[in-house]
Formats: sequence, C-alpha cells, structure tokens
Amino acid sequence: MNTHAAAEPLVTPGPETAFERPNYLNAAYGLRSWLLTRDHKRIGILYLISISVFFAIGSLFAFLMRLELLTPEGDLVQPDTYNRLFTMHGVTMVFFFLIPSIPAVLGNFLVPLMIGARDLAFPKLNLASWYVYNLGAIFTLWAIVNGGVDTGWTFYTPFSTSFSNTHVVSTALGVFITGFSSIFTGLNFIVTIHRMRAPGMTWFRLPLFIWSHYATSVIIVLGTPVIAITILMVAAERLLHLGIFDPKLGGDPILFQHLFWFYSHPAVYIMILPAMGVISELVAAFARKPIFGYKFVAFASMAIAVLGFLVWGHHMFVSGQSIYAGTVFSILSMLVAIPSAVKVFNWTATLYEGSISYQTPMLYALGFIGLFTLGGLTGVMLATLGIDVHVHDTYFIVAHFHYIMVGGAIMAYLGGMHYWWPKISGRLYPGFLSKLSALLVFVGFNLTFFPQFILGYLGMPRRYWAYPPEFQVLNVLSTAGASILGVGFALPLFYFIWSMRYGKRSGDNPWGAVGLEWDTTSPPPTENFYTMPVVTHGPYEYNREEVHNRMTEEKTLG
Amino acid sequence: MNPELPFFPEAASTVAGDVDVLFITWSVISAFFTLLIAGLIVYFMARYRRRHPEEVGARERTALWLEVAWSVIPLLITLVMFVWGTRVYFKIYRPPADAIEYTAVGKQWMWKLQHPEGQREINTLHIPVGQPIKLKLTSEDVIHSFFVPAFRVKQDAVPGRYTSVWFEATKPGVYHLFCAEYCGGEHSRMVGSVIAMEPQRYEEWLAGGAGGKSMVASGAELFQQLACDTCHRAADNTGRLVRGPALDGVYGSEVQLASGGTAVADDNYLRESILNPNAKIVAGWQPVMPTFQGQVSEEQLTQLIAYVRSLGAGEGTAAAGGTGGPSHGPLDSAGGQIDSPAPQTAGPAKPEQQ
Amino acid sequence: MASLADTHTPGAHGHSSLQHQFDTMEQQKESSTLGMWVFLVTEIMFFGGLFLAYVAYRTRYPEAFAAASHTLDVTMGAVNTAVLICSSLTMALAIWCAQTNRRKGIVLFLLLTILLGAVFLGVKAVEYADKFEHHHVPGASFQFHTEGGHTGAEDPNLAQHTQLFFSLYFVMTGLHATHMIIGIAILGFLAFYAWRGRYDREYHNPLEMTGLYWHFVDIVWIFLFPLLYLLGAHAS
Amino acid sequence: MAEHDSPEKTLRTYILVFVALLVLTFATVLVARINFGAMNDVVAMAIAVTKALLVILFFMHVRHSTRATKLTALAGFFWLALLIGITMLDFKALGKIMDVPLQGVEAPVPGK
Repeated sequence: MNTHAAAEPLVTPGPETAFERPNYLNAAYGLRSWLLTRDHKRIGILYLISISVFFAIGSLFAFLMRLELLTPEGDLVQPDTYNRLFTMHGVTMVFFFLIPSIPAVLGNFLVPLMIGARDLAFPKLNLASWYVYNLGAIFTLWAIVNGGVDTGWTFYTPFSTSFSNTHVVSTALGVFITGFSSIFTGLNFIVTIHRMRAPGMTWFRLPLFIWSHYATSVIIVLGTPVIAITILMVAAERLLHLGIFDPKLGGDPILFQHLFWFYSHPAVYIMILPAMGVISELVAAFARKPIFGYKFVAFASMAIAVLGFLVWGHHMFVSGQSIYAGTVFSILSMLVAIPSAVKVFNWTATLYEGSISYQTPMLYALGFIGLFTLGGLTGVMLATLGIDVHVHDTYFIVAHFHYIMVGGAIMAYLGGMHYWWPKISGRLYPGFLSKLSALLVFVGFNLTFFPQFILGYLGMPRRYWAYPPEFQVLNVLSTAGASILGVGFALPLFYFIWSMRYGKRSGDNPWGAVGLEWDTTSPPPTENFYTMPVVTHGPYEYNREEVHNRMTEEKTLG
Repeated sequence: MNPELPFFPEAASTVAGDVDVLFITWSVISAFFTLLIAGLIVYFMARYRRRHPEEVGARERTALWLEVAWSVIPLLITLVMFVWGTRVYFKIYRPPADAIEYTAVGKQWMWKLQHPEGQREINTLHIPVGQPIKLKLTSEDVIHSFFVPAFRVKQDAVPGRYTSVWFEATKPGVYHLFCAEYCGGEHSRMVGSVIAMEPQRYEEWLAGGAGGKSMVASGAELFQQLACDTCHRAADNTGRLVRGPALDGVYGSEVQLASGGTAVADDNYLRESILNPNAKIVAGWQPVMPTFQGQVSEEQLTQLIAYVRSLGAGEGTAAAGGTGGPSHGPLDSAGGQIDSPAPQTAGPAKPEQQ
Repeated sequence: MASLADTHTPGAHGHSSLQHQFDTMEQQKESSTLGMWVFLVTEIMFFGGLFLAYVAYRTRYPEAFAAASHTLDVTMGAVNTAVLICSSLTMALAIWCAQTNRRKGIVLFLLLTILLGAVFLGVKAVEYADKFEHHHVPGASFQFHTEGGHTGAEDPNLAQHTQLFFSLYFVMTGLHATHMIIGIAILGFLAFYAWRGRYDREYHNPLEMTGLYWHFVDIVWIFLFPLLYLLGAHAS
Repeated sequence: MAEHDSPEKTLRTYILVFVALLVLTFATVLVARINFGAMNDVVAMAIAVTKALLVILFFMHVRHSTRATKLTALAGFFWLALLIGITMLDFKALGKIMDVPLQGVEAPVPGK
C-alpha cells in the first residue's frame, strides 16, 4: 500500500488558473519529452494518436466496401480488391483499433489516477508497449501499401497457408508483434491494480472502470499468446511448408479454427469489457447516484472474463465440428450472456431516482445501453444451434458484431473521450456540436446495420463482392446509413483538435463528478496528486457534505 | 423473397418451418427486452431529469431479490431456447434412414455435384421434391460451405474429410445455392441453384439428361481397373494367395485393428484406408496395401466407397462373387506369417483425371 | 520481448534503486515478482498452443508419431534434461549468494549457468545436425525410412505424418532454444553487473526475475523431453 | 528472500530438490522402457508434473510469495488445461457422430 512517502510534498495549487500550475502537459516540451516519456498520461495520448490513424484507415476501407455494395454486380472494384478491402478493414479495426482503444488510451490515462497511484507499476514497459504497437503497425502498413492480404481477418487455413499469394506473412508478423503491446498493457494493469492502490482503497471501493480493466487484462494475458503462436505457425507453414494445418500433409484446418477462436472470442470481451467500465462511470456520474448492485456488476466483469474462454466453439457450429462439441459450446455460450444481461439491468436501475443530466457523454452512454442490449440478444440468438446453421457466415453475423463493436465499444469509447476530455486537456468542447454528432452516430449506425439483420436472415452471405439483385434495396439503405455514420465519427476529430487551442477552460471538475481522478486538478500534475489521497468511502458517494458544497460553484454546461 | 411475407426468405424444406418459428420466437423475445430497456431509459430520463444543478441522486441501494430475478429469468429463457435450438439442430444433422446420398465436392469456385445414379452437374442440383436427400460434402482445396437459404441448411466442405447435411424439398422451385465460407478470389461467383422438381418431372429430366453409369457400377469398374480385387477377394479353392480382407458386408461393421482398437468401417475409414492404408490395419493382415494417394480423384473415391457399400450385407454384386465369408479372410495355415513378396505395385491403368 | 529484468535501472543500493512510482522496496519486489509471473503465464499459453497441436495430432496419428519419435536419441535428451536441471540449481545458488552477500559467488554461479545453457544448446545443435543428415527436416527434402521399425513397408503416407511430428519437434525445440539464447544473453548482462558489485542482500531483483524466467524455460523442457523423446522408446 | 529460512537450511533444500529432480529424470527414462500401453503417457506426465512442481515451489520460491503470485501461477496452468481439454472434446468425438448416421438410433422422420 502507498504509505505517505517521504517524497517532498508538492506545493498545493494557488488561485492562478490550471495552466500556470505545473501539469503533465507543460512539465516538458519538445518531441523528445513525448517520445521518451514514462508518464502514463502522455503514453495514453501517444496511443490516442496511433489508434486514431488506424481508425481512419479502417473506416476508409469500410466506406469503400459500402460503396461497392451499392450495386448487385460489383462495379467499383475488382473482386480481388474487394477481398483485400474487407480483410484489411477487419485487421486494422480488430487488432489496431478495437483491442487497444479504451485500455491503451483511457485505461493508461486513468487507472493510476483512479486508484491513487503516481504511475503504473512498470512505466518503461508501458512505453515499450507503445513502440511495440508501432513496430507491428509498420509491418501491417507495409503489407497494406503493397497490396494487402485477401484471407479475411480470420486467416482461415488452408487458404491462408497454401492458396493465398498475398502478404500474409508480413501481416501475420504485424499482428504477432502488436499482440505483445496488448500483453504489456494487460500485465501492467494487473500488477498496478494488485500492488499500487492508495491507502484505504480496498477492492470494493475500486471504481467499476478499474474492475472492468482488471478483467480485460486477465483475458489479454491468458488469450493473446495463443493467437501469437497460431499466427506464428501460419507464417512458419507459409515459409517452411511445415504442413501443420495443410490437409495434404495430414494437418487439420479445424485445429487452426480451435486455436484461432480460443483467443478471438475472448478478444471480443477485451473490446467490450472496458466499454462497460466506461459506461458504469458515465451512468453513475450523470445520474449522480451510485451504480445499482455495485458488487454484482463487478463480479459480472470477472464472470465474463472467465466464461469468455469456454465458448469459442459457437464460431464453428457448421465448420465440421462434431455435434457433441457444438451442443456443449451452445449451452456455455448461453451462460456467458447472463452477466452481460445483469450489467444492462443494473445500469438501467441506476437511473431510477437519479438526477440525470443530458451532456454528450450521457447521450453516448444511453445509446450504448440500448444498442448493446440488441447486440447481446442477437448474440444469444446466434448461440442457439438451430438458428446459427442458417445465419452463420451471413450478414446477420456482420450486423450482430457491429452492434457490439460499433454500437457498444466505439460509442463507449467516444462517451469516455467526451467525459474525460476536460481531465486530459483542461478544455471544454462545443456542447451543441458534440450532441449533434452523438445523434448522427446513433441514427447513422442504426440505418447502416439494422437492414443487415434482415439481409442476413434472407441468406445474403458475408464477404460477397456481388450479390443477387433482390438484396439491393437493403444494401443501398445500409450504404446511406454508412455515410451519416461517417460524418458522425468525423466531427469529434475536428472539435477535439479545435478545443485543444480554443476550448473554454474547464476547471478541475466540470461535471461535478466524484472519483479520485476528479479530486486532482485538470490537467493533472505529472505526479498525479498534490497530496497523496487516502480513501475513506465507496466509489460513487454523491450523498455527502463536501460533495454537496463543491456542487454549488459548479457551472452548468451549454 | 417470400411472396407472402416481405423481407422474409422462402421456406422450401421440411426443416425450414422449425427454424423460422425458432427465429421468430427469439426475435420477439429480443424485441421485448430491447424495448423494455429503451422504454425504461426514456421514462427515467424524463422522470428524473436534473431540476437544479446541485441536485444529487438517491442513496445507494441494492435489492438482492431484483438481482436474482434478472439473473434467473434470462437463464431460464436461454435454457428453454437452448433445448429447442438443439432439437432443431439434431433434426438438421441426423438424416432419416431413407435418405438418398448425393455427393458435392467443392473446388475453387465451383460446386461439382453428383447424383447416386451417376449424373454429374456443376453449380446446379436437380432434386425430387418430397425425397430426403443426404449430401456428402468434401473439398479439393480450401474450405467451402454448401448453403441453401431456402432450405435453412449450411455445412462446410472441409478438405481431407467428409461432412454431411440433409434436406427434403417441400416446394418445387429454383432456390439459391451459395458458398458461405470465404474461399478466395471468386468466392462470390461460386453460386448456383438447387432446382426442386416434382418426382416424375425429375425422372424425365434424369432420363433425358446424359444418363451416366450409376455410382456403384463405375465403382465396380474402378475396383477392377485398380486391381483391388487381386487382394480383396473372398477365399476360394484356387489356392491363390489371399492378402486382403474380403469387403462384402464390411461397410458399417466393427473392424478389429492390428493396434488393438476397433473402428467402424464408415466412409471416413474406407477413404483413409484407400489413401493411407497403414493408418488402421485390420488385425491379422500384413500392411502390404500400397496407397492410392494421387491416383484416385475425389469422385472416384466416392464411387469406390459407394461400390463397397453396395457389397454390404449379402447383396453382393457379380464382382464380389464367392460366399459372403467372414469379414476378414482366413489366414494361411502357417498362422498368417506370409512372407509377402515385395508388394509389386499394382500398376493400374492411369485412370483419366477428372 | 523486452524482458522484465532490464526494465529496472539497477541503480546503486538501497533507496536509490527504488523506482519513483513505488513507496517501499518490498512493494517494488512484490510487484516485479507478480509482473514476472504474469509474463510467465503468457509464456505458458504461448507454448500451450504447440502442446495442443502435439496432443491433437498424436491422438490422430499414433503410429506415425511413435515411429518418428523412435528415431530421436533418448540418451542425448536425458543428458540435456540433466544439464538443464543443473543450470536451474546454479541459478538458484546464484540468488542464494546474492542473499548472503557473496559477490564472487554470484558471478561464479551466473557464469556456470551460462556455461550449462551453452552445453544444452551444443547438444541440441548436434541433434539438429543429425536430423539434417537423415533428411528428417520438414520441407522439400524430407524423407523418412522406417529402418526395420514396426511398420516395415516404406510408405509415403506414414512419412507425411512423421513430417508432422518433425514439424512440431523443430517448432517446439526451436522456440525453446530461442528462449534459452535470450536467457543466456540476460545472464551475461547480470554477470557483468554482479561483477561490478551492484547486487547485494537489499537489492538483487533483476537476479530473481531472471531466475524465474530461467526456471520456467527449464520446466518447458521437463515437459518437452518425455512428450518428444520417450514416446517411441517403449514401442520397441 | 526466504527470511524465515536460515541460509544453511535454504542451501540444503536446494541440494535436496536438485537430487530429487535428477532421480526423477532417470526414473522417467527407465519407466519409459516398460510398455504400460495407454498408461505410459499418464506415468510420464505424472513424473513431469512432480518435477515441475518441485522447481516452481522451491527454486522459484512460490512457496512463500504473495497470494496473487500463487493465484497467477495456478491460473496459467489451469488455462492451459482448459485450452487442451475443451479442444480435445471435439477431436475425440470427431467423425463419430458428425457424418455417420447414428446407427441404432432410428432418426425420427421429421414432420411426416
């Protein structure tokens, strides 16, 4: 535990505004101070820049695909190019945006702040994680520039090992190396949460954001190595013709699928659990009320982390897996849905008798709860064997996972960015424009992906460059939605950059929220806290005196 | 599209109705819970909106009964749906006894389909209505997936192994056939149609079409051509060496293996024994059989297996002749230690590659 | 993979080597141990994928695996196992010397561990050379003749599956050898710093972390040896 | 640091563990000579697991490290068992039920 260290007490801030005080932004200037930093807050911002670049690249591929699908006979690009587009869209979005997004940006920035630590347990390892991410990114960008890969982000063998003549090896190495950046972040979080909590910060006084990141780190640490070795075997088989997955040499493609999905299903929980953590914070902050059933939501995160490893077979119901195994995976997949349902019910119950304000972060949070519910329920439908046979590998699946990834993870990521942006930059962003972009995202998203549920049940297979004419109407609707969604995602990029320079000063706690990260200044000093915090109460205690009088001078936002 | 219901696929197989009912039930449940949550959120947003900046929400409260309720109720719903879904799944993957076996071989970007009567088609499959059809699938290169949306069935064709699915058309018509597992450049071109026809029109089509030899007949012909019968013969009194187990009545029976285990002589076992004879050697026999890897194509393999099946349980055709002896031929009197001469390669005439 | 050991600037003794984010040396040591074990868990799952491939293919092609394993030299494998166990002992003794402030002892045992590691790699090199000579290396040049083994007939199908065994053999032992090389490199740095007197009773964290890593690599071999070498031995 | 054990005692434990490991290695090679049929793997793995436990508990000092470290070590091996155990669930049953009509069980003719 952090006993009160003898380090010289930092001078408590005087009346001058946040920017004259020493904080992590003005502590040092110049490229070297950023590229060699060990401050978890600066590394969080470095990650923000890297993953935004990949989000832009992935979105570009997605939009080209949606344009291509406007017409039944593919007119925009050749089939081979389309195959590379959807593959690179999958690889960039899954490995380079969704998995690192919330843990590496918001998690890096907030985990030490929320538990009252000066920094993560291994700062140099944290910086190494960013450099390893970029090294992997270089391999993948090189592959993209030189023509990309056409195997699908799932790299199914024997196509990826013996029939594809694209840059599979360099993309595989890119994903292999970037996997280590994820492992380093997960390792850092586990040790920090275990060993470096502020005095008085017991496990059940931890904010739910920390619980969800702890569960995510457990999945990262236990799952990522398995895809690392699988990807390595695919690369080895292409280079050395080993035949581990090549049916002609006795190998078995189904073994590849088992190894691949053993990581890739827990990977979707790596993407959604941090988002759930963000939503717990947003709902508590904007309803100004502790989360209903705190312990159940905390244990639900851990239950998802553990059960998430038992269910991967539901990706292989029709792939030649035995009926016996299919039945076992189906019942286990049903069980893993229960903790998610518990979370959604608890968030909704938190709103009861709360004092709800409709700032932008809350709009994203409420949007998340609705869309995640629909995404989760369609997931349980897919776990039902009878339905999955018909809708497997169709657009129903595409719609399901986009409801979870875009409707869930990205909405929560945007909500989190909007909520903690004043803490990161000390600035505010335009209120009306941000609410507009939230609405655009919600409407555009539903218009893009709900028609795909119908397309899926009609039987339109996924990854098709050309499709029968009767599916065109729904595809045109989907592309229209995609353009609205594109605008909705682009707006925050502009007004966040604008607000860095011209945004109104936000003060230390613009939302009047409770939490260790809000007890310190915005932007926080490099050492995070002027006086080391001692924790005496639970995470979301809005019903206390000193919280009350701080409220009085809080300015309401436009 | 289904003429009656807009945006709903046609139901043209016996199992389609069950899948649709299951799907609609789940959709109703999902819609109910989504609207419940969305409705609660909208109501709470209106009812508990913040009146003045200093307002704070109520004190923390947890209700154990509520937590148990919204854990157990979803659990019960999912268990019921699991049982129902699994029953439909078993119905899709357990063919009835009277199913006729067709064969589908996926090859990069075409479906090669073969009727039991020997008729071969590419990307189109004519089937009689009202007759359960068991489809045996395999692939020659990458993983493909045989998907007929109107029949609600889908099954991956995996290279190196047989997988199977069955369906029974209920309505004549032309239905889409897709490849659902991504298989490379022309994945979206690997489509076709399944044409369900009234039984007598199917017979006419069959007769009209190029009536190729039946699978069993071409299998028997291959059995001779590849000199399989030089070893696999019932013991007869001509004193010729018997070095391979006679195959009549073998299909589906329990076979005693040299390595001590037993195996069911099913399609996979026969396929493996032709391509990789030493994997499972029958007890009491020397491993002298050469491999036919690379000498027989997928279709010829299925024809050979169809022929061996036709030898099952006594309806031995002319080729087998001899008594339906015990499943593995008698050893020679010296206790089976035939010093088998170096296995002279059977040197079969090179069957023309497909 | 930046291993944990060199992420701590091994400063002078006592407080100076206490990282700014920690409060006490005790907390720093417990954090690095926990961090190292979390890293070892990722290594367990990393090798785990290969063990799964081994278990899956051995249940499918038992005869081929037995025939192929029979060609491996059991005595060399046993000697290698003993060498690695000795290196584990010398590693533990190096840490013991650090705990009892025996500076020369640390350097001696670290060098001994490096030597034993090198011996292990030497024996592996000999075995690999033997494989190349018998064309047992997967790829185009692969040939497999069962010298009077229990199968008798030389048969390309069996060879296919033995090639599978040798693929797994080379990937597993190759990955293990790579981990050995990384371990030896780190031990080299530690020996140099130990010789300069940096480690003592209060501060020898990097030694402990590398010790954990080294013992883990030894455990992987403890499982590899029976699975790869002893499979074929009792078949004859 | 094993404060509570005196250095001499730790030294003795190291030597004892070292000897035990060598004996077990010799044993596993000897035992492999005798053919126990299916039991070979069980015996070989039992010996390997004991050797691994010896190294983990004594050489890696897990015996007296924090609860979190012990839990991490346990979780690692448990998840390895999960990966292999559940996947073998499919490999073992492969082909038995999938494409062979379930003999003996008269498939209920659907909806006729």
